[in-house]
Amino acid sequence: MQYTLLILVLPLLSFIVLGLVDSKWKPKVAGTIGTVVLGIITALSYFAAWEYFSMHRIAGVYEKIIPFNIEWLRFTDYLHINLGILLDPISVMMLVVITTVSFMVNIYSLGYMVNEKGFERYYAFLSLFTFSMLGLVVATNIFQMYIFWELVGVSSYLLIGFYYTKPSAVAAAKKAFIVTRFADLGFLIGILVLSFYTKTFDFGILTSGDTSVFASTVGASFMGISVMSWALGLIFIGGAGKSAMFPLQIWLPDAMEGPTPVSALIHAATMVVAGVFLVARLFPLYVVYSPEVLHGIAYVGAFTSLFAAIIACVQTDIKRVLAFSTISQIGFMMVGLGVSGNGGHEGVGYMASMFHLFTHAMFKALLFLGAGSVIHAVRSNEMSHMGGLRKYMPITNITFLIACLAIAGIPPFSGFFSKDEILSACYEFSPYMGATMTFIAGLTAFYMFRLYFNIFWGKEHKHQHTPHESPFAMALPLVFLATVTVLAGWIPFGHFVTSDRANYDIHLDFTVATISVLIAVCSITLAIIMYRKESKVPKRLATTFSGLHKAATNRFYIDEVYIFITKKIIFNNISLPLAWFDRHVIDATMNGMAGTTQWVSVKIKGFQSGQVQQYAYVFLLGTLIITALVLIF
Amino acid sequence: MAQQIIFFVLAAIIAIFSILAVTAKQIIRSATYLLFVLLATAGLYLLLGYNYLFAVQIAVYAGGVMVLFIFAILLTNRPGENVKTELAVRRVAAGATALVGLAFCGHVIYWNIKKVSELAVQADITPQQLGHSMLGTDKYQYLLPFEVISILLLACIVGAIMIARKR
Amino acid sequence: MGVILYYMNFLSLFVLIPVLMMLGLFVSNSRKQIQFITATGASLLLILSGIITYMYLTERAAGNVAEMLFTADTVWYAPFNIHYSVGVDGISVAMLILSSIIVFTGVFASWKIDPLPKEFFLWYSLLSIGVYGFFISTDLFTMFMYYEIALIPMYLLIGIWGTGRKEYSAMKLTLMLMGGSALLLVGILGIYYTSGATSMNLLEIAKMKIPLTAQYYFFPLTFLGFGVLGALFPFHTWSPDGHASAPTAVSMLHAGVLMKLGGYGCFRVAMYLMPQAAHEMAWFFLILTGISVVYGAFAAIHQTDLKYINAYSSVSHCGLVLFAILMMNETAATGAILQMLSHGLMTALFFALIGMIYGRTHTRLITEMGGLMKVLPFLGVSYVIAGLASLGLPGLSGFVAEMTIFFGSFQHTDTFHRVMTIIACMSIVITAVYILRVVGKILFGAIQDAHHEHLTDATWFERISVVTLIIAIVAIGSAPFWISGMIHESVIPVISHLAK
Amino acid sequence: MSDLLTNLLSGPVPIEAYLGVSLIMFFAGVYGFLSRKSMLMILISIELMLNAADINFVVFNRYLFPGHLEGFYFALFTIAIAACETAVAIAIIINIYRNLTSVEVGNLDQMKE
Amino acid sequence: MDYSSFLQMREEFSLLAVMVFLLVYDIFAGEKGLKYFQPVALVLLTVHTVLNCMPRDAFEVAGGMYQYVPMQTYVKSILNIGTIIVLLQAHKFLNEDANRIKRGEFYFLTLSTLLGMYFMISSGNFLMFFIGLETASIPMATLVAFDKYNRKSAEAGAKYILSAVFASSISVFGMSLIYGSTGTLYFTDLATLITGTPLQIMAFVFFSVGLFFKISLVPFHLWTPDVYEGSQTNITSYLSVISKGAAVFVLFTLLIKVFGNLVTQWQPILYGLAVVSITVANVFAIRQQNLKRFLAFSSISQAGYILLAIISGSAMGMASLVYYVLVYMFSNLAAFGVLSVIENRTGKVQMSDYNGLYQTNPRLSFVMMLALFSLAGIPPFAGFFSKFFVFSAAAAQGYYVLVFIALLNTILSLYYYLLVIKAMFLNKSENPIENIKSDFPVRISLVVCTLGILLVGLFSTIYNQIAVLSFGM
Repeated sequence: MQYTLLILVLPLLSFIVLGLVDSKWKPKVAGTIGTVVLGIITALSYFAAWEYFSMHRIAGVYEKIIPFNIEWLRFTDYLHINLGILLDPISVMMLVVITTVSFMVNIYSLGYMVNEKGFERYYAFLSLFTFSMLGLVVATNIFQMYIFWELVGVSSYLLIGFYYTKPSAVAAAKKAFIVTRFADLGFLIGILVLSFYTKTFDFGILTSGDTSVFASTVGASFMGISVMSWALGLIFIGGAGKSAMFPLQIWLPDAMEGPTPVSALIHAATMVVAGVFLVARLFPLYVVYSPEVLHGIAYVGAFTSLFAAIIACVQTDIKRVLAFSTISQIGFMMVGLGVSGNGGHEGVGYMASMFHLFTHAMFKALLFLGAGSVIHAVRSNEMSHMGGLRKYMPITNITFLIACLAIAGIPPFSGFFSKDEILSACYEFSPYMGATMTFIAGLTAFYMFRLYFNIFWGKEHKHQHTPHESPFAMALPLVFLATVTVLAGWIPFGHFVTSDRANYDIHLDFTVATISVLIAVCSITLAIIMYRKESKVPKRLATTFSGLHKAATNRFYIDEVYIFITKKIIFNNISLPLAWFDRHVIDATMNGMAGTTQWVSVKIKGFQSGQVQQYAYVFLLGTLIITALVLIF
Repeated sequence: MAQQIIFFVLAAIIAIFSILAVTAKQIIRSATYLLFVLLATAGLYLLLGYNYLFAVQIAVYAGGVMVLFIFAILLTNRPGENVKTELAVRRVAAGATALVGLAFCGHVIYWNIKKVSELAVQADITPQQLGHSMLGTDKYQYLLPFEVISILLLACIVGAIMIARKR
Repeated sequence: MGVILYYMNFLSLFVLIPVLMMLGLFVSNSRKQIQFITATGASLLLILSGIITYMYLTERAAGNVAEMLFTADTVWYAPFNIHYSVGVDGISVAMLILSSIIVFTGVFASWKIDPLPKEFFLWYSLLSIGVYGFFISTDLFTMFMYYEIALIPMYLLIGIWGTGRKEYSAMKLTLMLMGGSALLLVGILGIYYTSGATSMNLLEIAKMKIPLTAQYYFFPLTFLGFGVLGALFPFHTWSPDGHASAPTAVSMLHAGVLMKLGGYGCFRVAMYLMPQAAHEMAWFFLILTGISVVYGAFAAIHQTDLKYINAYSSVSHCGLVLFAILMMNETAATGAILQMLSHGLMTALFFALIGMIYGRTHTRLITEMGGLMKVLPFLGVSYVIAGLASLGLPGLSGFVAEMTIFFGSFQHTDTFHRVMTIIACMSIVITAVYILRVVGKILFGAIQDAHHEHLTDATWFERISVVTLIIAIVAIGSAPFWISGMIHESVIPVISHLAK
Repeated sequence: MSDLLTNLLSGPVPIEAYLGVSLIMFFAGVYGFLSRKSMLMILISIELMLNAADINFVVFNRYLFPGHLEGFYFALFTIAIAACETAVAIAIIINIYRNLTSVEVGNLDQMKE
Repeated sequence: MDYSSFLQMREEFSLLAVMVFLLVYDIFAGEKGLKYFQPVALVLLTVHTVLNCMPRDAFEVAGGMYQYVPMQTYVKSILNIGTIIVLLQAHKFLNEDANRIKRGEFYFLTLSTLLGMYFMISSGNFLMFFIGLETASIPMATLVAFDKYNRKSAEAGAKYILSAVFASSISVFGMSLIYGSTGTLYFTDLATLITGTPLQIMAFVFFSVGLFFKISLVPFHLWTPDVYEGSQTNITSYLSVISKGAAVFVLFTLLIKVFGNLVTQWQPILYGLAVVSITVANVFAIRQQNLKRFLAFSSISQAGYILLAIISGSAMGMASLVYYVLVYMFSNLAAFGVLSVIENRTGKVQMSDYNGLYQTNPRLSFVMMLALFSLAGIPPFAGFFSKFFVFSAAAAQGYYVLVFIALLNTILSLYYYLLVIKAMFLNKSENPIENIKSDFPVRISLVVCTLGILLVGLFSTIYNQIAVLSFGM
């Protein structure tokens, strides 16, 4: 399957070409190039997926294929970075997800971004992102993943900061990059530790189940915790950063400063699930060598999910609501992985998580693109500036509704199936976990419909321009993604992606399904009551629970904590004193030595008095003293 | 015995007038005391049997150097004016240093010198001998220094005249 | 008689070309001629470095396993066993490439230098003589000589053509580096005399065994001596002031190449010749370099002058070089050399860009700039690329170097070393902080000063300089294997010597 | 100590006595050099110091090494050199007097520090 | 008596011949002939230098009163070249109306001091040595006071003669004690007779301070800056280079040849003196505004560096020393040459007067810069090599700490040398010194010095030649 290399190379070429020509070409040309390239690789990915899933199954297990692998940099004889392509069920699935969403976003952007300055730059960055993201998922070794992980981060930085004259966008981009960079430090150290003990980066070796690789980790521990836990925990920190897990989630809401299609692509569908993908990729290690870390991941995921869902209920910026919703949903995926075991029925959480990743990518992209369509129409992100848009934007309305139903977990939309699998895995793990996650599912339904009704129903806001339906280029992706969202639930996902790459038949757990659907329906009803028409309920609730409401609106002050740490502690209490120390202690010491010499020089000038007799006196004393010293010693 | 007495007289003259020479208030007195010291030194040379040296000492110092001094003093001094000494502090410091130096050197010399008190018998140094060794080129003969010092004398004369003459 | 001219080895061309440049400059009298001479000379050097690299690689491919290639040796001062001996291995070749690139780009970056262009390029050529000579020498004496040759032109270059507190900075830089060389000279003499070698040739001395007690004295001296030039904490304070005041090309050459002399010397001389002491004393210097790495980065966060930021960043990055060297394993050492190369290129790029921006805005304070991306897109994009290289973006050279260092260092069996490595790793986050802060402040956002609306983007000669550097950075970053391989195999003899 | 005294008075004159005289002379000269203000006085002190050295040479020659006349000649040449020195010094002092109308050494302070 | 053996002293006789000829020429030549006085003198001196530049085999004259070893030829040649350079630089000064009348005296006195140094260098007996020393220093005093109506010059002369006489009387007292404890004044005999008794040690110290005075080591240096400042610049350069160069060489020879047995005593003494000299002189130098004073302190610290070579007491040290003197001569004379050109034209010697010199006099400032860099020991100039060799010689004997201290001091010295360079190149001035067109002889001298600075280091032949002979010492 050598042609898969093209999937990587084409977007890179597209980036280079678009980046170098810069503003020499007409914007349309650039957009077309980008989109066509994406179209080609999407087709290639689909073909690859078809070929892989239909032809490369041996004894019921999908094989791992490495069609391409070159040594890029050699550290030691055993540690070398290869760049290559690894095809296995999850990477192939990711190829499909990424190319699809990316393709849709490219098309959508032709309409959405057409009037922006720097259109070529935008497409160049999109190509760069696609390239990096694809490189990430097909990585054959953990270090390749890290490389592309960083590249993804920087493309995200560039795209968030696309409106670079807008200070908030610049700040958001910086924040996103630095927070994820900080998390990547964990990832890097994790890789350091892991590779130190296993002497390899290669996923093939690491996940082969060969225990000899891990021989040296046995009994090795640092500060009472086994080295594998350290390694895997640190690697998870990297994943947590990219996937906006608590407490590293702060960058994601701000990242909504970027263009909306970017949010759809990067901050909803693809990049933010890289953390999930990372854990999934190393899942065999987590399960075998450090189940406690895996459980930790589950708890972190659950907490983040709850936390984000609560915040999502009170946000008024529609993109932020979606951002928190994304965080919450990724939490679901993390929980799915965290509660999973390996293989067969044990591994249902893994499968469910991947499934949810897939469906979520589609419907969340849809939601974002829909939101983009709305924003395009009303030129604002604020809910209060919207309302009653269903009349003006029918397609957007319907597709958005479909997506909301999917995320709320209403059958037969795709979200129902994937979420249900996660919930049942949770219940198997522990009833409390199941209950929590079900509750969060309910919250999800509530805030999504709050969003939906606030946008499309409710009181109509006075618009300066009459809102209108989006152009074809924007509508097409909406329709396409809506279709996928409706149908994706019926994919027999267990046949394709499971933790042990063997076949697994999904069967719905009807108790769990019923409960979750009931709760979802209740939540939706509540949302209908509160937000379909203007009502006083939300306000009353807000005043009743003013503390909670205020805290949630302010995202529980996590940003403030960060600002405190960065501005007050690092900037003012470390960096500033260090800079001061450098100038006034170290440098001053050096200057002080010079100053002292000068001082001495001035002080002893009296010796050179100009008086011959004094000279002779010193002369004589010198003679006598030297004689005495030599004679005595 | 006579030798001893002469020696002590000379020694006393030297010691006393040396000190007087460097402490006298008037410079002309100082010069006179110096003359006494130089003459007494010449006496010591005679005592040791170096007649030639005695003659040179008297000729050069008393005849030459002292004349120079007197001229210089007369040229530069208004008569009767006292020569100032340095501040007391410096005098004390100089005196103390000189005394310390004296003690120190005296100590070292006294304990390390070969103690001889008998003069070896020595024949008189005849003018012939002197002439020989002054104009010889072997070891212990001094033609070369003699020639070189003539250059020095010439240079000094040239230099001194250059400095001292008008224009 | 006239050894240098007499026994020409083609490596000596690296020194001879700048000498000829100087002679040419002496007789030149118009700016055109000066530009022609320097551009020709610098291009020749660049081409020559390419040729050397090619020859080196073919020679190695042909199976020549000598430690140094293209060696030549002529007795110079027989009574002191001083030889004029040259030779290169992969490390020196890498450094020669670096020097050539930076000398070349520096010429274009100071194309319109004013006043006294002739004198400027005279000193500039002298500086490059020092740099090249240092890298081709294998004799301790000539090494030291070239090292000092490189120091002195700095004073005049900064003092005359600099900006700001140039006289103070120039004096400080010169004196502190001179202090370093004072330590170094004692070290070199000690090495030579205690080893009992019959020549000052490195390879020869390496075969001797220096008594351990002597090593205890001379290793720290030598290491610190070179370390001062490598901006080792706490002897780094010349660097911020010096770089801030220096004219563009000088900052480039100084931060880009001259600071590398420090690392190269530490590795080639201090550690190579005194392995036992290096082993026993490494911990102390590791702590110092660790401080350098983190401290430099933190101090950079708070600066407001672009050059200061970059200077502190250099402290941090060069600290990493010494840090890696002290790990004493092949990978880390390879990483150190790569880092020298990479830092040289990107810091030169930074200084070139800062110089160009300063030439337009007449300020280097980030608080007084903003939104420059809009008016200076070429410089802006280049600055971002430099920044990304500096914070270690994959595909650019910084990443390759830093990762090699971190992974190499972490292979050390001592927990202490590994913990130090992790501390050093922190710097990459802090680097991101200050780089993005600068980029955000000066390039993005709204234009601060109305005058900046009408700035013009880079001219052709500025573009040559910037593009050359970017190409080099990308080339190393995206295809590191050949240069890494070349360096790695040359590091092996030194490291295996250390391991004994 | 009493030995010394009896020796001094009764026996032949010991070498130490001569050396003592010359030392006193020498350090008297030193004292004069350091303490007097007139340059001529300083020159007088110098004469004392040189003379002391001459005595040493002569005494050593006569007492310890009578075989050759080395000390003798040295003293002889030193006398000549002392004369030279004095001549030049006096010329210079007179020159100073012409410039400053004073021969006080303390006035030589144009150049210092 | 056979005086033919005296003819072996070719250097001395040829110089004496030049002297006598010049004296006669000065006295008897008419107004017209005197025009050519300087060129004739310089040509004769050059001929003298060239004739006497080849070393011969060692020999003795006058029963060991005069001892020749081949190395002395080099030292004397260095002194010759230095003297010629100084005289070239003084050319303009001596052609001034006020000085023309004293021109013959100037030459005669200069050459007689040079002759004194010759004898001092070649002496084999303390008497010869003492006479040589005095011949080198008493006429020097008249030279210092040469500009006799200049108060500074007169003062300097007085200071010099008083200090010199004081030093020589202590020295001669020391010699008397040496004689008293050994019974001979011949160097060859002394070498074995000096055994290290306290008296001998004291005598040695008393004696050697006379030389320390000439070399101007701290604390025997206090006269130096005043005298250097006061005397005419060309004489200052003569004092600082020629007189000092001869003295260091003699010191080394004496220490080895005569006081070899006292090595354990003199090494620590020199150690301390080197440290103190270098440091104190440097600390004083950083504050100086008058460039002549400045160079005086610089020369004191240079003397300290030379001690490093002496301390080593090895053949290597000897070679380094001679080489150092050679390089120091070129560097210092170049610096003084520039100084004298500027002082003669404008009378300016303050550092602040040199502000912006490069703008108006690029060549002069360039030469000055080379000279200062060479003095500071910066490659590729000769000063670097000479310093390195001196340090190397000391390090070879294990004096690492001393080398280290000396090296730390090079930082300080670099600082003050850079101050001058800063003034010339960096500082701007309201009224810089106007463009000076120096006359031909000065230009020759500066070219010679510059070539010396540039080439003496890079071409190893010169050092190697010196080193070959140093083993004979």
